[in-house]
Amino acid sequence: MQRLLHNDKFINILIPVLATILGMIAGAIIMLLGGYDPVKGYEALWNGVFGSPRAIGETIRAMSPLILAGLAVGFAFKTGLFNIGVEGQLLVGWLASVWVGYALNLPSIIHIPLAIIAAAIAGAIWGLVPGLLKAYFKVHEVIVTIMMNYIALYVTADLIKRFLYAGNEKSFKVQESASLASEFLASITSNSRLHYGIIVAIIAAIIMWYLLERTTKGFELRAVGLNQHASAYSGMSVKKNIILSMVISGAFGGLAGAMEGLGTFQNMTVLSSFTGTGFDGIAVALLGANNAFGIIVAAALFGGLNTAAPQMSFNANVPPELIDIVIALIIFFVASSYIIRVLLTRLRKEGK
Amino acid sequence: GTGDEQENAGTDNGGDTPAETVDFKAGLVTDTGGVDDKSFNQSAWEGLVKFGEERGLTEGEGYRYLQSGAESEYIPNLTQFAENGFDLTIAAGFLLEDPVQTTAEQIPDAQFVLIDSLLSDENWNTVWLDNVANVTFKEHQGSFLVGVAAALHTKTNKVGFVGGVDSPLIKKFESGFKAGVKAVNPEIEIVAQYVEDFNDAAKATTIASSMYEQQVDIIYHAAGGSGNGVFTEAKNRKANGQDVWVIGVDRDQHEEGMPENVTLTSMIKRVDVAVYEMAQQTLGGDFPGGKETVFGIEEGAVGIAPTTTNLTEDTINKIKEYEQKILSGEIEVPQTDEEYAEYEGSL
Amino acid sequence: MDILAILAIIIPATLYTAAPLILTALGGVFSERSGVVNIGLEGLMVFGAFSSIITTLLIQDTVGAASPWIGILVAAIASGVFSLFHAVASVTLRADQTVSGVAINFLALGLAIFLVKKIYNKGQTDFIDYRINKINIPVLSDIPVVGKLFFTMVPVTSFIAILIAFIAWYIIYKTPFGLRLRSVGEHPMAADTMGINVTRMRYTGVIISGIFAGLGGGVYATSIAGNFAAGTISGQGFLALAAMIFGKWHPLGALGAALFFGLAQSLSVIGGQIPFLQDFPNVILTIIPYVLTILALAGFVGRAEAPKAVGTPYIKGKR
Amino acid sequence: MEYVIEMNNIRKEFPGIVANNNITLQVQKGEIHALLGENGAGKSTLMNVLFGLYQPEKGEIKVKGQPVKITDPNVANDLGIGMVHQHFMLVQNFTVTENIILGSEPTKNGTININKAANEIAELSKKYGLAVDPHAKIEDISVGMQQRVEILKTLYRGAEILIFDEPTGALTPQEIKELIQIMKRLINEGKSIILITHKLKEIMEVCDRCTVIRKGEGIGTVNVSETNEDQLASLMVGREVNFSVAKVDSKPGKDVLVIENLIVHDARNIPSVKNLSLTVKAGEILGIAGVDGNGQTELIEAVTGLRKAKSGSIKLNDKQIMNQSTRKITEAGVGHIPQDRHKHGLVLDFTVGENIVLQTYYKEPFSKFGILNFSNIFEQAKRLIKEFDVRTPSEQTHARALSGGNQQKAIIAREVDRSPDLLIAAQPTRGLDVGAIEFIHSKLIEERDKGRAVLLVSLELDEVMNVSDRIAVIYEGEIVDIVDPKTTNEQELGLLMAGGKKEREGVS
Ligand SMILES: Nc1ncnc2c1ncn2[C@@H]1O[C@H](COP(=O)(O)OP(=O)(O)OP(=O)(O)O)[C@@H](O)[C@H]1O
Ligand SMILES: Nc1ncnc2c1ncn2[C@@H]1O[C@H](COP(=O)(O)OP(=O)(O)OP(=O)(O)O)[C@@H](O)[C@H]1O
Ligand SMILES: [Mg+2]
Ligand SMILES: [Mg+2]
Repeated sequence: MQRLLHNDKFINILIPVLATILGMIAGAIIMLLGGYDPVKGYEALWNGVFGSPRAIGETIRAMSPLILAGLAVGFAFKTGLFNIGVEGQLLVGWLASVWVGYALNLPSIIHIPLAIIAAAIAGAIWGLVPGLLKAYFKVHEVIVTIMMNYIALYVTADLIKRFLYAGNEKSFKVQESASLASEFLASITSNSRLHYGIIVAIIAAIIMWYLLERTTKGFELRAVGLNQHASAYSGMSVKKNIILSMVISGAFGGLAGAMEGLGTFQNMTVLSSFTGTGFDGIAVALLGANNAFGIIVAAALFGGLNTAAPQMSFNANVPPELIDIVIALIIFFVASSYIIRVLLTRLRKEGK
Repeated sequence: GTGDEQENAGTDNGGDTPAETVDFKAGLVTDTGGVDDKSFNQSAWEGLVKFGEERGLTEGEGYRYLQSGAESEYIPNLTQFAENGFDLTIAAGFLLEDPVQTTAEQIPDAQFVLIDSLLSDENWNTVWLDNVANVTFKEHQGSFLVGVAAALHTKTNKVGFVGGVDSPLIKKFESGFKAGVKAVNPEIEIVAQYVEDFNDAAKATTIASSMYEQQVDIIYHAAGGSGNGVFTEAKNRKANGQDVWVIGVDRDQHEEGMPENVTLTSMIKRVDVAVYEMAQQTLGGDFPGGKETVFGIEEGAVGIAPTTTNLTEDTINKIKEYEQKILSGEIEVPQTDEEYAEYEGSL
Repeated sequence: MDILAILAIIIPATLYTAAPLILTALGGVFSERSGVVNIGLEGLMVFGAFSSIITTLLIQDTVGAASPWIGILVAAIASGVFSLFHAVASVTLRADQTVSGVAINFLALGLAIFLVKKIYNKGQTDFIDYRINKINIPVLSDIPVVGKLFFTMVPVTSFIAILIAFIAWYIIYKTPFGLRLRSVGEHPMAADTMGINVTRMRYTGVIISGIFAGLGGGVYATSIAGNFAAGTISGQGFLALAAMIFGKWHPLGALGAALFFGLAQSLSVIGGQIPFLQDFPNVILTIIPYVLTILALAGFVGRAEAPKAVGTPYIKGKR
Repeated sequence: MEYVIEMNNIRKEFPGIVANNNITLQVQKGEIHALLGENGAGKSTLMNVLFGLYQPEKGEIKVKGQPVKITDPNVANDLGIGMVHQHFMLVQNFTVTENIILGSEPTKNGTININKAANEIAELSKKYGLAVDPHAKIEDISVGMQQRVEILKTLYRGAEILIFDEPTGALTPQEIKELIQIMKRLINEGKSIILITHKLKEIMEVCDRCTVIRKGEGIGTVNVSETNEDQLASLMVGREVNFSVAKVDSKPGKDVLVIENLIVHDARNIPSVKNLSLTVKAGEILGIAGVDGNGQTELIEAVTGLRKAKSGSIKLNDKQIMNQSTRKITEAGVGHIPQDRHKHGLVLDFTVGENIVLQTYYKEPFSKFGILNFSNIFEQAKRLIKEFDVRTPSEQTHARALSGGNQQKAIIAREVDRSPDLLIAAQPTRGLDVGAIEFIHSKLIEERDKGRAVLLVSLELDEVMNVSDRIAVIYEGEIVDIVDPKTTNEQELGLLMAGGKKEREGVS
């Protein structure tokens, strides 16, 4: 029995690994078909991820918003909701962090947490709307979150122009005291944009895991996610839990925005289209099996691939979109893991 | 050139005969528009190609571009060039202001050209970095001239302006254009609207449609890729017998108006000239870092497009007249809403 | 400006923007009615836009003005084939359908731009020479008032899309195929016991959604965008998905919702030029379609019931 | 002897399980043939093989003497085999007609000719006495009518051999009687029937022969006229079974649950509990008998806080609990074995352990300061699993993996262990085999004997009569009468449940 359990966990890990390998192989085949040199391509990719201290720094930098976006999606998934609105939550979180980071003058020890919390709250509010509508009006959260994305896009742009405009389509920069950027981290990674946000992201992942798996609230959230009727029957408030779930998920999304606002960019631009990070979060959550630690690993993979894609294009002339294709295929393979699972389970049964 | 067949057509506006080969590398980082946006980025790339071909450089080695897929790629792209031994990295557009500043500070021995913008600090004070050359244009001057053309050609006495995003840069286009129109005939009504995006042709189409529907017969666009939507709408209308026109921007957009022939004229902004000039100077050891190089009518870098088939002789002469007035300083073309308001009051 | 003049601006603009949404949302109806969630509509539209532009560019010199039309047809076929990815993953391999849809979105965009770069060696295609133009519809545009409002400066594709919506309604609600399609989306096991091949029906539903989304993307590209780039389709597929849900998974509902979105979008664009809307901050006009949709869902059309079995793979014999 | 159906030596495996092993079933023309076996014995599987939903690994099937390969339900249809499934195969938001014609729709110019189909169905239903409204939506009609639709589906396709898989499970006594009439009529029309049921009484009443299977193995076929219920039961289980519920008389104590003038509306906001008053005392089992849909569900939901009542009063131990939250009511001492164990009773993807603490997870010792204590949770689960004989590989197994009977045992363990003053049991034995039923009934009585008040709601008259100390009959949201199970009989109850006035004057 112990062995069986062990096997199950093993399979859960094996599948994304297999999927990643298959995705990379498919990527190589596509490069070959496209007349590019896969060896050169992957070499450049490797260098783009690990080739220099800066590459490593940039990979880790790219990870933090991805982890948080992945947590936002994964948390909602675990509680039976599909939060396709991380993109919007990220944008409002980004704006809120920049606003607090710019407008206040405080010592770092207060300023940074405050700006981060502001981002979380903004994201939470953005998650609250679909949560409320789902709980009280049974409105499909997917459609509301899609709409909220657009509202976030236009409202943040407008707010920057009205209140934070520093010219050239961007907001003022955050104060030094609110910045997550670090001379030290930049110097050890030869001037990458690596910042302390990664710590925030990892803490958030631990919080998600602990909250869901170890607390009574998490028990309720999971129960409501899996079976609303039984949850109501057992005395849980389905409505409150749906709302809470969207709020927490949105807060993670908002935090992802703080990574950009206080870390990578230190300001916010007037965006006319989405950043894509929120949607990448869906992929990250899926590959990470909605598990907090899986999400960190998946974010490392996608963050690395994304930051290295330009390098691949620069050195091996392979269009960086190849990486998008590889990512898509990895998701496909993970999603279609049923077949792999069946085969493995059968093997296991026969071996017993 | 090296005879790379798959290369961009229409870039051989320079001499075909490579002169002496030099050891020089120049890179261009575009915004998300890409080097064939029929507009700003393309123009910059054409300038670099001309330079590269004249100097016998190989594309991809001696000169190349990186298109940014997203905002977060500006810095990696700039860094890519700066760290890979490129002598000059050109940043196309004011959106790259911050990234250029960051990268230039981090890599002091790399040289950058920032087009359309200066660097500034928190308090709006201009910052000069020795390894950044700032290039700006007097777009308002050129816009004034096409405004004159519009005023002389409108039959409905109503013209329109479609801007990319509401920003100080595009305001220069708008203010100059309106000033030019009013200079000819203060009675002409001008409607202006911004797409709030340089790459949303669909939205621009709708805006243009509503303008044309309200009797506007000439629209001047300063909207980058979105401007294609204005052309689409004008061509549709012309095909249906409506007498409408577009004034192009940045490049000679006569081709974009064909076959319906809707391009009245274009306000050209010779980004290619500027890029070429900057590369030449840098190559000559004369990198104009730490200052602003301004290109205006005087430098032949802004003005009316060479294709003038849709303008009457009279119009062309009138434009020349105004050109002189601007050159002589008789007319001070407004660049901002405030300056325009003042200008309008003085009429 | 009088009200007629305003309507004469708004209505054609609505029809113009709504056409791709209508077609794509109809695709969504077919897929989800068969029990397969399709948030890959966005990607299928991307692939359609890409295919139509490539085709048009390829043949325009020989075929001329008919080339965008051929482009659209090729787009329909191409996206139909492309949707097989989704069908195989979500029907045969029992993948999570949402996940598979997300993958479709990534894949379509990545593949399309990859190919554009491969073929043209640059980030976007050239503009096509022949577009599907807005025209004054002969005869109809001469009708007083109505002609001016509905049939002047509109693309024919809008009317084709509306017509197709009615055809889709007929197919889904009046034919044996439609009954079977719906039964598979509601209760696949019941359908199975009635001798209906659930797998085949679901494949059909998904492929039709691919065809329609391809049409939608093709129409967008050849009538509105004029070329193909990474940002050509940015969110229209998601809006179409929203229109389908808003329209309660019903073809005519989806039609109405898509028209509503088109109206709201064109209002937000044109609002700045309409007297009584001018004083509104632009951002309010811009977000109005989205806010209205949310309000409408909460207030009037709440409780949109999805097909019961949508999202669950059918496994024979599972209880 | 000519058989219409012959299934010889059928073997069907599922991963890890042999569901049918070497089973033989021979059905004569014009007979009602019973198929009997415990839960999970393999009855449904065998019938699904016959209907073409599953392919057997071994064995042959003959229809009217001809060997056939039934590769899918279409083939079965063509061979004249129709099946009424254990769980209805009806599309809820389709009309009766749409459900019946699905897959073989009459058309005119490519359009479904719905009127023609509806007329045909009306005619068919008249011929077999199956009253249905062809234009009604399934979700709006009663379970009994839904079943008639299922039967019509097979007849519409010209079925000669009908398979009924547990058709009486969800029916009221009246509906069961009607169904038996219908089956007899079908036989008279020359059809043959295979009937799966756990109810031995029904087999004795209508069947000609009975094939028994046990744990996937064929045990044999007996003539019903030559056997009796006890023999059938022991054939099925493999041991002697004791049917009569052993219980001493109740010793009712104080009033635990007092309901007065309760009015509750249903989902469509129509009153379905009307001015209902009811009292359940400590130490008694009050059975509620009634035809499905007479307000039982809404009554239970109102008492347990799952639905808001419009007016009235619900008191538990003299404390008002009406319209309080489910959590408060649970804490006040109400246990609830829900009607639908999958929908309400369990989170199927939680472990058995997590399900065991579904209402108590937030309390010590399972949780402290908002943090769960899993070792205590699993400890508790282990104890209950042992005490209630829940057959599961471990307390960390997902509830989904348990069979229905064991899922139900887990729920009962959870509810009983909380020692609620009031235990509500809604259809606690639905779909379970005799062994499991025996266990559950004895548990309910045990609770009563510990002084708890038990409210039993069941559609099975036998159950209500065997287990209850008093029986309240509910009709259209009102308690029409309360009777003593020792002195009443099925006829009287049946009449009351149908709204008939009591005619007990003659009876002592
Ligand atoms: N699709 C399936 N996959 C795996 N195992 C199955 C499947 N269907 C049935 N089984 C197994 O086959 C055995 C027989 O199941 P079946 O449903 O035929 O029992 P049954 O006699 O109809 O029981 P009941 O009286 O509860 O309806 C059971 O042990 C069950 O676990
Ligand atoms: N489709 C299936 N796949 C795998 N295992 C199954 C399947 N169906 C049933 N089982 C397993 O077979 C066993 C018996 O199940 P079965 O459904 O026959 O029990 P049951 O008592 O008849 O339940 P119910 O009362 O819900 O019909 C259980 O262990 C169950 O997990
Ligand atoms: Mg069963
Ligand atoms: Mg069964």
